[in-house]
Amino acid sequence: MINALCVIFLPLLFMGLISKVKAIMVGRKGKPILQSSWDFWKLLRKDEIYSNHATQISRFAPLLALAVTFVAAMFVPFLSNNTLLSFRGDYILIVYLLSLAKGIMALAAMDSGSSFQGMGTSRELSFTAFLEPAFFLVVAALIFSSGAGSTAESFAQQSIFHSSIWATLAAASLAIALFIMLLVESSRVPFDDPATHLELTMIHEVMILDFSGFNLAVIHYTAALKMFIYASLISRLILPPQIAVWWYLALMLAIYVLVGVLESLMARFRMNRNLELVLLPLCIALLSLAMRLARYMGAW
Amino acid sequence: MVEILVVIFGLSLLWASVTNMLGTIIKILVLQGVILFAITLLKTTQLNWISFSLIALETLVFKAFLIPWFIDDTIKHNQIRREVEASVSNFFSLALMSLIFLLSFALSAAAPFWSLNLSPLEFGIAFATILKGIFIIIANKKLITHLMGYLIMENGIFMLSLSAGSHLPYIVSLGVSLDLILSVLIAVLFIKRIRSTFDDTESPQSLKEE
Amino acid sequence: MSIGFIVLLLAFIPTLWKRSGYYVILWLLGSAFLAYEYMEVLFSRSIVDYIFSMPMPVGDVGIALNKLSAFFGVIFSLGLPLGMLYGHYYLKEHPTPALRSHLVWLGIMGISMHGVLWMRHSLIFLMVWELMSLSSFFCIVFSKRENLEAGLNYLITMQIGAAFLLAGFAIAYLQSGTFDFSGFEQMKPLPMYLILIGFAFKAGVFPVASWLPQAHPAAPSHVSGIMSSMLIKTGFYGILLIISLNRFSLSEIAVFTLIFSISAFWAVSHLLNERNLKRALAYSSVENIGIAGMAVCAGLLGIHANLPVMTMLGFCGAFLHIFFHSIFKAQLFYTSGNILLSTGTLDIDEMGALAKRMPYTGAMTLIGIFAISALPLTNGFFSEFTIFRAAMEAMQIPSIKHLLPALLILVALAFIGALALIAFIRIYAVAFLGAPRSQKAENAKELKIGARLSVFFLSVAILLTGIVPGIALRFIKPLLRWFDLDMQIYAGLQQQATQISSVYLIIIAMFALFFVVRRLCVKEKTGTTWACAYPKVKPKMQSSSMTYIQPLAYFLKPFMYKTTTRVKAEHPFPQKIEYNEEHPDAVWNLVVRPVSRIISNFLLLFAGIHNGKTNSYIAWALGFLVILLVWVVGFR
Amino acid sequence: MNTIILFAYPVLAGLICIFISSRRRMDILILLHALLHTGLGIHAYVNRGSLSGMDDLGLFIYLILSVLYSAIAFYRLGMQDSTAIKDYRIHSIFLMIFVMAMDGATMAKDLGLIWIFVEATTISSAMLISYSNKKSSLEAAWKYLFICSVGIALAFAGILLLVIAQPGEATLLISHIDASKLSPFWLKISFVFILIGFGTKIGLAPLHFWLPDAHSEAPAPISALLSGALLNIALIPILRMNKLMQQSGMADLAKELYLLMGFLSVFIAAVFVLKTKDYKRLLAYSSVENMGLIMIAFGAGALAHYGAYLHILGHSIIKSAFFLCSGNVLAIYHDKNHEKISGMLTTNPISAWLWLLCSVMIIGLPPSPLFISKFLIATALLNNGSYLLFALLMLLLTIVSWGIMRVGLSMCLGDSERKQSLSIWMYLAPAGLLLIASIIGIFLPVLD
Repeated sequence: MINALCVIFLPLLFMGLISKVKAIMVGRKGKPILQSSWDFWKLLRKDEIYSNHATQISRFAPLLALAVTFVAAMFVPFLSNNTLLSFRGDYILIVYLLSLAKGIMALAAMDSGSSFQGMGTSRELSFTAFLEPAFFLVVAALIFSSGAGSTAESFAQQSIFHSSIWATLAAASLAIALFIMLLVESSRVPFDDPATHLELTMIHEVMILDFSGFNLAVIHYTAALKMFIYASLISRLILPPQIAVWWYLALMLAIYVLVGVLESLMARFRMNRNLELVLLPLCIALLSLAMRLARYMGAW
Repeated sequence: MVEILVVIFGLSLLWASVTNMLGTIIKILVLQGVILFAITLLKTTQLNWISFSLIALETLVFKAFLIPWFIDDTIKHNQIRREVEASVSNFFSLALMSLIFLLSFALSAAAPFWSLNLSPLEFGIAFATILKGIFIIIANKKLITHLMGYLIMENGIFMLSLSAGSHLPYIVSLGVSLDLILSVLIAVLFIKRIRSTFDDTESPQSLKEE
Repeated sequence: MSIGFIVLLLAFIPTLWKRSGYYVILWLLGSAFLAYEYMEVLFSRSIVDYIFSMPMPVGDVGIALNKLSAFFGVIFSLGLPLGMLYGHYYLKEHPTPALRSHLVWLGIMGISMHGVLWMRHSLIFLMVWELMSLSSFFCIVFSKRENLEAGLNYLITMQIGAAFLLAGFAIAYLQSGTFDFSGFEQMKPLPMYLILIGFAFKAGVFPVASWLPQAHPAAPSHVSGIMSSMLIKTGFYGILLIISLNRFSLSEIAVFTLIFSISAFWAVSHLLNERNLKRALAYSSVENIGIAGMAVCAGLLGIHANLPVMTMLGFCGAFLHIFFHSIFKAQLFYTSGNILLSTGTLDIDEMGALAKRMPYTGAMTLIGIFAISALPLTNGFFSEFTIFRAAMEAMQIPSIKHLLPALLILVALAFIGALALIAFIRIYAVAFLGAPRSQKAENAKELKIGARLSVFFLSVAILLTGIVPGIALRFIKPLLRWFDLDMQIYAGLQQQATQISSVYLIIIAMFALFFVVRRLCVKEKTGTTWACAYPKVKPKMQSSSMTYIQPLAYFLKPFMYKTTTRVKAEHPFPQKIEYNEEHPDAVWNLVVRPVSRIISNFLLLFAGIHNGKTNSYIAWALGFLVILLVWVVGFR
Repeated sequence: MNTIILFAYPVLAGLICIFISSRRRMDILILLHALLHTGLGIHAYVNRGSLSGMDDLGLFIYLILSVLYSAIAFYRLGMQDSTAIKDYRIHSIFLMIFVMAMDGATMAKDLGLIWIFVEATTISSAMLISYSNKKSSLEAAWKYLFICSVGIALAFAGILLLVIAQPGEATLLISHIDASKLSPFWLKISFVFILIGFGTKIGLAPLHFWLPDAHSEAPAPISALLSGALLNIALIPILRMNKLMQQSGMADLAKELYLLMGFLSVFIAAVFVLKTKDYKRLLAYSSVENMGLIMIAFGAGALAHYGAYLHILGHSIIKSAFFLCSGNVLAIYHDKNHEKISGMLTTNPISAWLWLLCSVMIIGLPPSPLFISKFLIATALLNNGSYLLFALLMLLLTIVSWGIMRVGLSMCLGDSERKQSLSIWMYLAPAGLLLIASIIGIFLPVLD
């Protein structure tokens, strides 16, 4: 229950946090943290305008995406480890629910027959091609010889605080992999720059060019939610199982701040090199799996 | 006596390979027919009139008279030029002929001979005749020469059959010679028709895979 | 059995008067009988087994069903009538002079497909098998000249496959002394591999799958639907048959895994930049067969590592995927047939905005697309879910030699799944959304209800088995018991299916809620496409099917074979600049074509011997005579 | 008694033919001959030996001949013929003589007699081939006559050598020859001669050159008879010699020779199936291929013997049906170049489908008996452990079937506007043959 509450309220808050951090980094005062939530409310009350090519898809796609992401969030441990839903192998469901959201949004983007969306969707989708295997490998590395079945178990039972340095390293590398995936998935610098003024260079933003009002709000919220899911997976991976809530909150805070800092320090990579970088988490996950395997075989 | 005849028969092959005239080959055919008749007579032990008439029919009538006459007639009536026009020179064919003799005698030397009425010499000559006949066919383009080659080959086979003559039932040998004469007749018929339709005495070669 | 087949034979009578309607009705009837028979075998203990005695070389011919063939039989007896039904309307919209013969061949094809399942005698099996290839060949050619090449290639490929089967069966017969399939238990490797290769030809596995992308676009849509969704399954049936009778070493399993994953990847890499709708579907059949094969490999791996859970999940995933694929692939082919009828083209770059012109077909295709790219809420997802779980189970065991194939399956499945998702999103987006890209698409119209009927049934089936996968699980339960797998695990999976469907219910409920809310508080307006306020957006500006995969193409270049023709601009005012890019089948263009050309050139070297010269002919005879004499006398 | 009838009828009929001058009547006479032929054959099958001492092999070939002959007799009823009545009369008479000669060959036990009859078939069929007085047919007939005569002469030399091979009192009745006493040397040589001699007549490579010419130039029924019956007739002496070789323990040598010639023939067929433009030549080459297959079957060993006989049966029936179809096509288009023909499915659908079915069955797809026989041959090859030969054979067969199917399809498919129908007999005869073939292919007969 508490999970559900925090799923509903926290994501937008943290998004606001990021922009705040960026503002501070460049020395501005910046808009208040709740700004993004207010934008959300404002958009909800606005009307929508659609291209006359648009079919029903772009009407209901964002809603479906939101619903799906929401349900995916129900499998993820947030504040508390016992999630609403959980069964053996539910991470597969999560991945596919997220890709369903992505797919339907891609269709919705192409719906308007504009000349820009094609680029955005194709880039976004080609990232998925490498992120899905990466995620599965991460999970594989997590549940390797640990009998864990569901997402909640496999992520919550882990922590990087191990006796042996190697085990810590393995877990930490997984966390890094997940963090890169977070950057990609929630279309952040260095993979995508939501704040640029040139649509040609954007990914997520250019996909939603032709959306407005209610649906735009829903889309923003979905994106925030997705990022939140990843962030909380990372923190659950890092933290040991039984630990007080504020540790979790602190870590989440840290992650978002880190994202903000990165955005203000780094520049965006070249578009066509991105894809190769997206391979990074896959490799890292493989490495860590190898480490665990070696360890199990008794390498040390 | 038989050996001498056989040798003459063999010499006739050499003659055939040096001649340039169709007429000569016809003469050779006649000669061979006569020789075969003589050999058969000499080889047959008990001579009754059936066997005599049969032998006479096979050799004298068919081989020595009828068929040569056909061919001569064909040559006359179809304006076939009288040269052989072989695609290989006389010297070469002579050399090849001797090679053929070599081969066949080698074979007959390698062979075990049980049946008394066949000597290595006869077998060698017969075999050489068969090969020579085929060689004439290969070396020439004229239909008429093909036919002659075929006939020389037949003579060789007949010579071979002399060895088994006593074993072959009359009906078989008669049928064989009937077939022979028929096929020659038809062949002559075809030569005439081809001459008239193609207006050419060489074997036609329009049917091929191009 | 007899009744069903008799009715199917009766179905030939209406063809004499070209009454395809009665034909279809009879097919429905006969298939109903057959379906009853198969169900009987599948769900009850009843065994069907006949023995016919044939003369000397053939011996006793066993005609029987087991659970496996019954399972495929149910698929056929449900799928074929639907295909025929669709074909009835398709042929109505798309008339042909040779309707009668086409119906006859179609019938023979269907009957022989059933027959393949019944035969237990390898020689007779091969006979029916060849009959099936032959009839499907005539169905593909469809008495159209432009299909000649494709059909011929199909027939010859099938001949080669049959040659492999023949060799395998013959050797098996020589070794076991019986033609009956019982002789296939614990075979020696050579015949087994030969037979597996032979079946692979039909099933469409990588090196020998090149006939699919040629045959399927050529064939009329109902035929390509039937072939791709059912006929190639006979090949997979054969593979499963052999697998069920033999045990495999780990290295063999690893090799199979590699082959199947390469096959799937090859297919998907061609699928990604295919513009022809039906050819794309053909590639995706290869991909799906590869996935099912990987699932089987997971099952074998489980046996070898004695992980009953993995075994169970692997085989279960394989059967489910076969079953589901036969549903959604048929659906997609029939919809593509409808698109062909209404637009007259299969090139997706000439379509666009079809979802507005043909809303019904648009919606149905969306369902099909989701199913084929294994998205939740459709049936494709559950099978892949099972396979993923099977691969994940391998993580429980520490032995690296089992772990590596499982990892291969895992990664390949995820990667290929994602690529397939991209490919099909691309196809749908380009063909159905945006602005119409050509005049053909401009005046496309929705078809009459008849042509949409079987598509509708299949879509319902997709959603039903997608949202309530338990149904499908219950359907394959006896099969799993026949493979004697652990039934507790099955129960667990069953329970998981219910959990998943409850999750789906939550999603649907939530979606409905959002939808209502939006309805209440939103007013819509429509205007021109904004596109960053660019004044005149033209259809040409939309991203075409080629630009769509550009980022991926940049990355997957080594795996994407293409032939380009271009006219460069040489002088300052170029008259014309042209760049044309094609993505043909790599195996066909780089291997099959050159090899066959080499062979034919070699043979034609000998064509000269037939020069009409009599004396040269005689010379051949003489030469041969002399050679034989020398050989016989001298060397023997 | 029956034998006398069998041989007397053609003579009488021939005499009658000389005096009547109506095509239809001659056709009727020939039809009666065919029916009589078949009837006697069935009678002989029911109670053995009613035809003078015909053994199983002879009866087998004889029955095939009867079936083909009756089919052809019916087919001739439908044929449109424009040649002079004189030629037609000669044609009819020689047709009956031809069949008579073949009957003789099936009955004869004595190799010499067989030789005589085979030579007789050569002479009579040469007349039949040159029936239409076209240049090409004349040339074909000449080549056929000449090459076959030379070959047959060699065969006779072989027979004489067989006589020489026997010490003491010699005979040519295979059943009477005492294999143990034979001199292996002479036997080998005579076998080579006989194989090459009659092999020329069978049309085995590299002695096959007359075959495509003759088959393509003869009128359709004659080609059917040549390819379906005559080749089998020429097989008889070789099969009889084969027994002798086995008895005298030289079966292996024989098998090697069979395999050699068989593979050469299939190879040549593969080459020219790709090359040729004339669809009747195509069929001829496929005959070469099938004869080669039969040789391979005899060379492959005991496992394939049933297959070999089945193949003889199936090939004869299907191939003659095929040649009759080619007669239909020729009657429609008056052109033998298959590249000039297309759209037969619209021009004359029945012939087109017959053609397609024939091609399908000749390449050995079910329900053709050739399917089973090919399977058995392959099994025998594999049983000998000669996997490479098997692979080679499969490759060549695939090429041949590709060629045949490609030609068939390119002739049948395509669009054309003209329609043309033929007499019902020209459909019934090949269709009936195909029906018989498929029945044989499904309910395999018990042979020998």
